[in-house]
Amino acid sequence: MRFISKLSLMALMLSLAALLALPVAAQDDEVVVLPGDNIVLGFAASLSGDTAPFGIDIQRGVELAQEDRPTVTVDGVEFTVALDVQDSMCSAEGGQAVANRFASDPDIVAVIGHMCSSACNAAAPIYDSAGYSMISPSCTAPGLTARDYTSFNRVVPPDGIQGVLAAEYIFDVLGITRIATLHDGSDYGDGLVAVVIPAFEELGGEIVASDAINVGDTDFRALLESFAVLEPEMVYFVGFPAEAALLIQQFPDAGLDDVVFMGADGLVGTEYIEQAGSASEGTLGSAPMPVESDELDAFVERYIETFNESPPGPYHPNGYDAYNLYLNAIEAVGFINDDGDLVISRADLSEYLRSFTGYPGLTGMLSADGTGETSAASIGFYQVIDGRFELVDVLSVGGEEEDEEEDADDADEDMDEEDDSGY
Amino acid sequence: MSKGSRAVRFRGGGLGLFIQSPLHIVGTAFLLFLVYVAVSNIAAGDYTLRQFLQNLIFGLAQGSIYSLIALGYTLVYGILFMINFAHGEVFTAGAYSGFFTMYTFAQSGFLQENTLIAILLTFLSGTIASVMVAVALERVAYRPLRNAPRLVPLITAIGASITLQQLYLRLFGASARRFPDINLYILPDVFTDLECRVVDGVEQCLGMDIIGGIYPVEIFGIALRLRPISFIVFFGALFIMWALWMFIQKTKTGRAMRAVAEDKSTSALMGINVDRVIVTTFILGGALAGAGAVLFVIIPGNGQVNPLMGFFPGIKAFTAAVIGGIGNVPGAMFGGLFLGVAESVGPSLLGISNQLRDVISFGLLVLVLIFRPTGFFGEVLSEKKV
Amino acid sequence: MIHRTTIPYSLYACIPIVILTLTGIFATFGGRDVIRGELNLSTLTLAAMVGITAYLVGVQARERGLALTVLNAALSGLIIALVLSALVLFEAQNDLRFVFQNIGRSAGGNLSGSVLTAGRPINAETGDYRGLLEMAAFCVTWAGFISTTLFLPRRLREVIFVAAMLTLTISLSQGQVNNIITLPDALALTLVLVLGYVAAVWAEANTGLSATAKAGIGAGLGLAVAVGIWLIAGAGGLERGGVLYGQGTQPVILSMVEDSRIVGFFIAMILAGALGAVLSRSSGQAHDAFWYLLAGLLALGIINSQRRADNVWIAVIGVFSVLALALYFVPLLGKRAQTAFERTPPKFQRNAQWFATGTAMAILFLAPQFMGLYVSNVFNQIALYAVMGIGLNVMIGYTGLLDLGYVASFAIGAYTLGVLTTPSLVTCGGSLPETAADVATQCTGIMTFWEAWPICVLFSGLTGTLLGIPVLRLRGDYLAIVTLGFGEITNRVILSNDFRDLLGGAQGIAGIPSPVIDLGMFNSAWTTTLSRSNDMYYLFLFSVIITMFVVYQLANSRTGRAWRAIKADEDVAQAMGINLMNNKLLAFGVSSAFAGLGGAVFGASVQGIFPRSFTLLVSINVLSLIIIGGMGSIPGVILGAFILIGLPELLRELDAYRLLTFGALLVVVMIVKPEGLLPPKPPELSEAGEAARRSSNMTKEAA
Amino acid sequence: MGDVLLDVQTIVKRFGGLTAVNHVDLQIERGMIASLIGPNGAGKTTFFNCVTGFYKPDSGAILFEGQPIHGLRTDYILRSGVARTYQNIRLFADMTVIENVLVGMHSRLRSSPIGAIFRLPATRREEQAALAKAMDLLDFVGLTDKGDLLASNLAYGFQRRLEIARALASEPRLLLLDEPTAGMNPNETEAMTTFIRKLRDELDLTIFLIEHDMKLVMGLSDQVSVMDYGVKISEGTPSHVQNDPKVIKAYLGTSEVDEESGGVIEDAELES
Repeated sequence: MRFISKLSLMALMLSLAALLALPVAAQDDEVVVLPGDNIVLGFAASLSGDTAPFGIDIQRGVELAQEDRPTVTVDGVEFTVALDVQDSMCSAEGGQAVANRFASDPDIVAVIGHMCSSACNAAAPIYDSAGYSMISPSCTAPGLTARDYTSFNRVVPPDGIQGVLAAEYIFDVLGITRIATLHDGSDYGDGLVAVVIPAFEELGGEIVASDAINVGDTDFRALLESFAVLEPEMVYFVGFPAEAALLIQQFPDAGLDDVVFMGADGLVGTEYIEQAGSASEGTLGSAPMPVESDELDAFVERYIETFNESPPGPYHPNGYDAYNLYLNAIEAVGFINDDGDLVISRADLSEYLRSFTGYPGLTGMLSADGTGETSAASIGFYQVIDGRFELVDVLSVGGEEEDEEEDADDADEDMDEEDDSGY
Repeated sequence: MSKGSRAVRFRGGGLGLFIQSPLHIVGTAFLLFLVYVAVSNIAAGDYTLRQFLQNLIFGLAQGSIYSLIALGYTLVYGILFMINFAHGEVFTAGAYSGFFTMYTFAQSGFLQENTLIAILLTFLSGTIASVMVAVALERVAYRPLRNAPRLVPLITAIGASITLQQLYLRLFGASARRFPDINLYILPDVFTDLECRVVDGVEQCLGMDIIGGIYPVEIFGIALRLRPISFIVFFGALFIMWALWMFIQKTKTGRAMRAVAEDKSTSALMGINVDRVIVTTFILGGALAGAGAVLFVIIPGNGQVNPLMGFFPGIKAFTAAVIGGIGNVPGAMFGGLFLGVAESVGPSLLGISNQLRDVISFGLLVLVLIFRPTGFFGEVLSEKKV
Repeated sequence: MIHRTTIPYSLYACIPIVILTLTGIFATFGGRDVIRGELNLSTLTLAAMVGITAYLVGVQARERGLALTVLNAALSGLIIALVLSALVLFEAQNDLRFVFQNIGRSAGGNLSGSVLTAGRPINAETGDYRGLLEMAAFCVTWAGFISTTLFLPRRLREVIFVAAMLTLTISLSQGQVNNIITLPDALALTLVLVLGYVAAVWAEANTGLSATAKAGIGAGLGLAVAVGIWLIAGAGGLERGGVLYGQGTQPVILSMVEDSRIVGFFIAMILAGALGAVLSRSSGQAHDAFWYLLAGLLALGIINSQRRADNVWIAVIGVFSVLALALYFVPLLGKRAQTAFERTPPKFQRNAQWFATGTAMAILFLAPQFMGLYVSNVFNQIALYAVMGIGLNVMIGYTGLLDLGYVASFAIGAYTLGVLTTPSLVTCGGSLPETAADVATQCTGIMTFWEAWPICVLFSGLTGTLLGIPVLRLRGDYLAIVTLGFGEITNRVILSNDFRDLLGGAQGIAGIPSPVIDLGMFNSAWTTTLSRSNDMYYLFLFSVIITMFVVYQLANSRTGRAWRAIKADEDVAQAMGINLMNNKLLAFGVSSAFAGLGGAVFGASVQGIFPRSFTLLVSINVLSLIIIGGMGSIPGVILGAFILIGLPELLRELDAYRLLTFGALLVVVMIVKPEGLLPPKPPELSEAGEAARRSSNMTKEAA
Repeated sequence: MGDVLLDVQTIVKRFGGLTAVNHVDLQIERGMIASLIGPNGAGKTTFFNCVTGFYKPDSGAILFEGQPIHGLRTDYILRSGVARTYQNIRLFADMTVIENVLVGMHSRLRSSPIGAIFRLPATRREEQAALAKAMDLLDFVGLTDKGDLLASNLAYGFQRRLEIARALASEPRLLLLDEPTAGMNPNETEAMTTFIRKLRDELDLTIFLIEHDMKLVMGLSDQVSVMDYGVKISEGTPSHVQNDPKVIKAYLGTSEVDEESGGVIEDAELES
């Protein structure tokens, strides 16, 4: 009997709790910035652990952008932009933690990041339900824009375009028919190679071997040796400079001296050349256009001057672009209300990011396509000549009909398929 | 009595060693399966002797580095019975110090003029840095816990490992640094067909480049590509290990170390300064790791120094030490070489992807421990400690 | 004059200080405000370094009196200042940035311009070194000042120190905590509770009222306050700028008077008043916990109210005062309440305990509504690690089997969930749906979360047991390295291309559906998708409770005794009739099953499973939290989870130095408390045994 | 009497080149107090270890109640009714006194983990009964109020008693005591002697003990066996053994020296 009365007491407490727990007031869908306060942008990337170099690299890109453009002026009132920098690591749980953090802070206008596709994957639904926007400088997994997130945008091309054009370039332009593919076990590397392999086979090429390494490995000689037996004409590697540099330097050990080495956008940059030294001569790479421009050169120069090292990762210009894109968006959609406060509607901001056109960023001419993709569709191909990457060719989607009729048709078909599955 | 009663040991050899329990039968079956896969791979012609020899040489060079690191683990374990999880970071310290030294030499031109001296000085600086970190570790993180429960120093070691990694990251930057290329030519009179160039109309031969060079060699009709440095690293490591062995066996300090490993309190009663012996152990372990680090980055194609470079080799080396029988010096040497070769030869021999390379290392570890629960050479110590 | 330890201690202290300076800590922290516009993290760091040194030096010299202590401490500050000045000057002449990349960047030496030169760049040409002098002056005064605190009474010193630390922590993590509660909410709660408490104490002293009547007085006061608030709210007090609005965001609790939840509000206030009365006579722990909780909420409220105000010092002093008062008085009050409690009749004691349990459960249940997404998420993480920690404790804490590859079971649980609940190439017959919309129409996962969850648990447990078989005979560190190997093998397998079709390879498994609580059969509105972290909270809470329950029951049973006997002495345990294999495998299995349980909830909460989540670091974290909390103790593990998982989140404000601080703290905590913070208490069975014996004797006699 | 409980038939145990137990035969009848004596290093403890399953004898047979138990694992041997104590006390130090006794009861309890999780009625009853019995045992050995102390916090003499209580908890029919009075003063030894006799008389046990204290052995034992260098050199009633010239020689010939270094020899021998 007494037990039952105790239970009913606890039930009373709990039902009271339930009563109090009825949905609390809905999320703010507007950011109000009082005069003199900062506009706060969230920044999320991996700043610790083994992926920290890439995160730090992006952060520096954003910081330089902030140096260039520290304020936003709306209706004649100037507001300073501040960054809330958070380490979301390169993991889903890190992405989740930081996304929840930003999404529960009404002062955060929008988010630059996250860095890795796993973090983006985890973060996007959270921003979605909170009405926030994110611009990722480096999440390239094709699936991200296929999941109908309203929050997710990126200023980096998805793997689909680059992979198909790279296959085309290798087969049609270079005339290479036997390649070995290799990636670094990251979602980026794996995703891009997964696009290249079918595209290359479709063109009639042969994938003689396909394997992967683990980030942090340093001895690839046995792997290269097993490639050498199969006599590929090219080793196509998707990964980052540290591993790529070790790979190319270990080519002679396996007798692969005459085999072409090709990488993707993760590779194209001074970091790789610096790491690999003279061994990097002749290495090919692909990257979204225009990677080499005067602005970019100046930017990288300033970067090195400021931070006293060459960029440890490839995505600093993407970070720069993401920052500027937000500032443009805020200038476009923000307004000053009667109290003199700056009001930014999250929905308008999101709308803007899905519809803007013709923004000349460091990574190229950016335009939104309505799904969250913004980046330029041309891919440049580069080769290391005399210690720097020189542009040797440019391919773009559907831009080849005139040159090679037959192949182009094939390629077009590929592209259509890819369009469906990719993004 | 308590000690003796624990002994569960293998007697005899041959098949008796294998067929002891159902587990051994499973292990044996798995081993046979591996052999079958390897043999069928070879029979199918997917695998050539040339590949094997080439990988063997890669593996020995890599393995000798593992051995050097593993010795550090084994020495510390032998005396303190703790896993010095931060040993990988001691290795990193050596690599950074070596890098800065060598980089300075390369910039100033000293490297090009006095290559050998530059290399020796690099070794010295790498070793000193590693020793300093190792000794600091002992002093700060381990000594206060001499009498704590066994798992506690393991946690401080993990903490120290994280701290050091992050410290390197903040001090030296996140990106990898490239170790300068080194060329050291020897015997221009002998190797007149190698590395010759015409200067002012006169042909000058530099001889064999024993550090940066790679040369095709034909042995018994098998064309191999060999780097002299691989052999230098291998024999250099062997020499260092031999020196360590002699140190432990022959010197007074070495005897004190063995005594402390046997029984700390008795040794203290016998007038041995236990703290000093433990510090000596850390010094030795650090020196080996430092030397290993410089040997490692000096190999062309390995020359990358980054803040996290020590962690995984550290784990591998620890695995190697266990395979060999932790606490046992020859065991660590053997385990390192064994692991290096297995990693290098394994994937292509078994026809599995390179990504699963670490599965081979750890799978081997399990197999070895199924048959020999205290590692290959681990009998004597295991009975006492475990 | 100068104590012999002063100079060596100061020089030792310079080593870490110089190293940290070289990492650029002062440049990085210079931009981070602790107290907006007044105090940045950089200054605080320098102050902490100097302060700790001065304190240590002061302790040594303490017996020689105040003046000499201050002198010695000031000397230590001077030494540090001199070393740092030398470093700054040296750096100004020689650019060290090739080696020390993060050292800083500013004109006239990369270290100059930071707190080391008092924010005033030095200028060698004009001979302007005033910055260095200011820094030195600061170090010396601060060091001297710190050493004077040594002469305060011990308890006062502790209270001041802890309150200051808490204030700084709260100020530092303002961004994370300022949405938890508003000042008016906190004030209202405090007011009601204090009124109830004081009234009950007064009644105790002056009247002969029964405990129930006292609770009634408290309830009445609660009602009165509620009515007052209701009136003020009606008069526009909740409008922006109104009395109850404050300067932060709109209050949550108070605003309930304006909508349909007004009844809930009144009941809550009445209960709070009654609670205050009950607390005046309650067992010490419940009493203290409540008041600390309240003080914390009040502090958060104050900080929150000052977000946009000009004078932040008011907030800081307010927070400090609230915390210091709580730290000083609550223990005293707690002792008083405890004695009062012990005098009450047992019936009241039992009732009070049930009331406290009910309130605590209500708070746990309500918490995510106030904590918001981020704090809920932190709690979820803590809960996840608590589940895994309690699970792993079965192996390490009870059975003494050192497992460094716990992540394997975690991954197996998560991936089982992924495979079962999402479409994969294997389960969808070779083709995947391409967009989110297609998933519903073409191919869904095999089962829902609720169906898959038990399977994940069982499967993890089973594989854990199987993995245990080959390593049963291994002892100690051999077992550690083999299990570490298992963890790495699992990591490589889930990452590898060879199993891509099923496990997604490097891409992982995205789009894991959130658990749906479908009570549609009762009421069509009762269907909730647990997608946001403050909804998932309940699932995590449930997991923790289940885990605690099962492990607690097992640990205090025949099986648990067998485990602990195995840990103490394997051979004797076996000789006492314990089947080592069965019991060890059971430990492996139970332990892995809970990792699986955690893995599945983790997968569902992240809505995706990616190989990078399953690294050695997970195993290390779980192991560390067990050791820090205290091996073999469930409360210890939970505390460990709070420290190890919660602390890094709090340390987020330290930015790039987060992990560094974490690692260093790990070392320090272990050196200070090697047995863990909450070591297990042995169960007290004698009384139960006596009772059992009496009853069995009675039955014997009766028979 | 006349009912042979333990029948050891010519067992041999070798460690490397050293034969620690060399073709030893030994019979113990039900209800006896039997002792095994011999100089340090004679192989007594090794013999015990063979009987209780810590070592597997290299040859020979051990029958307990007619069933062979040699080569079985220690837990099976305990279940069949042979319990022991240790020369250097081996308690579960971090567990309480009563828990130590409950662990001793492990093999006599049936409750499963499932039962433990849900506290099924059967499990609860069994736990209650076990606790009650444990308290009785503690009373019996004189540890009445010490149930909740940690075993490691007990005084030395109490630890010995607890070890015996733990062994008794397994309801043995044969109890092997390895030097139960080692390290005790004469008073304590006297008490222990009485206690051992009480064990036999009240609990209907057969007791087999190793002991150095001749007074105790001779006063207590029904049968005394003497080992030296791994060989049984004599056996019989105390008076018979006391007068056996081989025994006298073994003790006098080696005693003084070996008392000093004996322990070391024995350890070394076992480890080698």
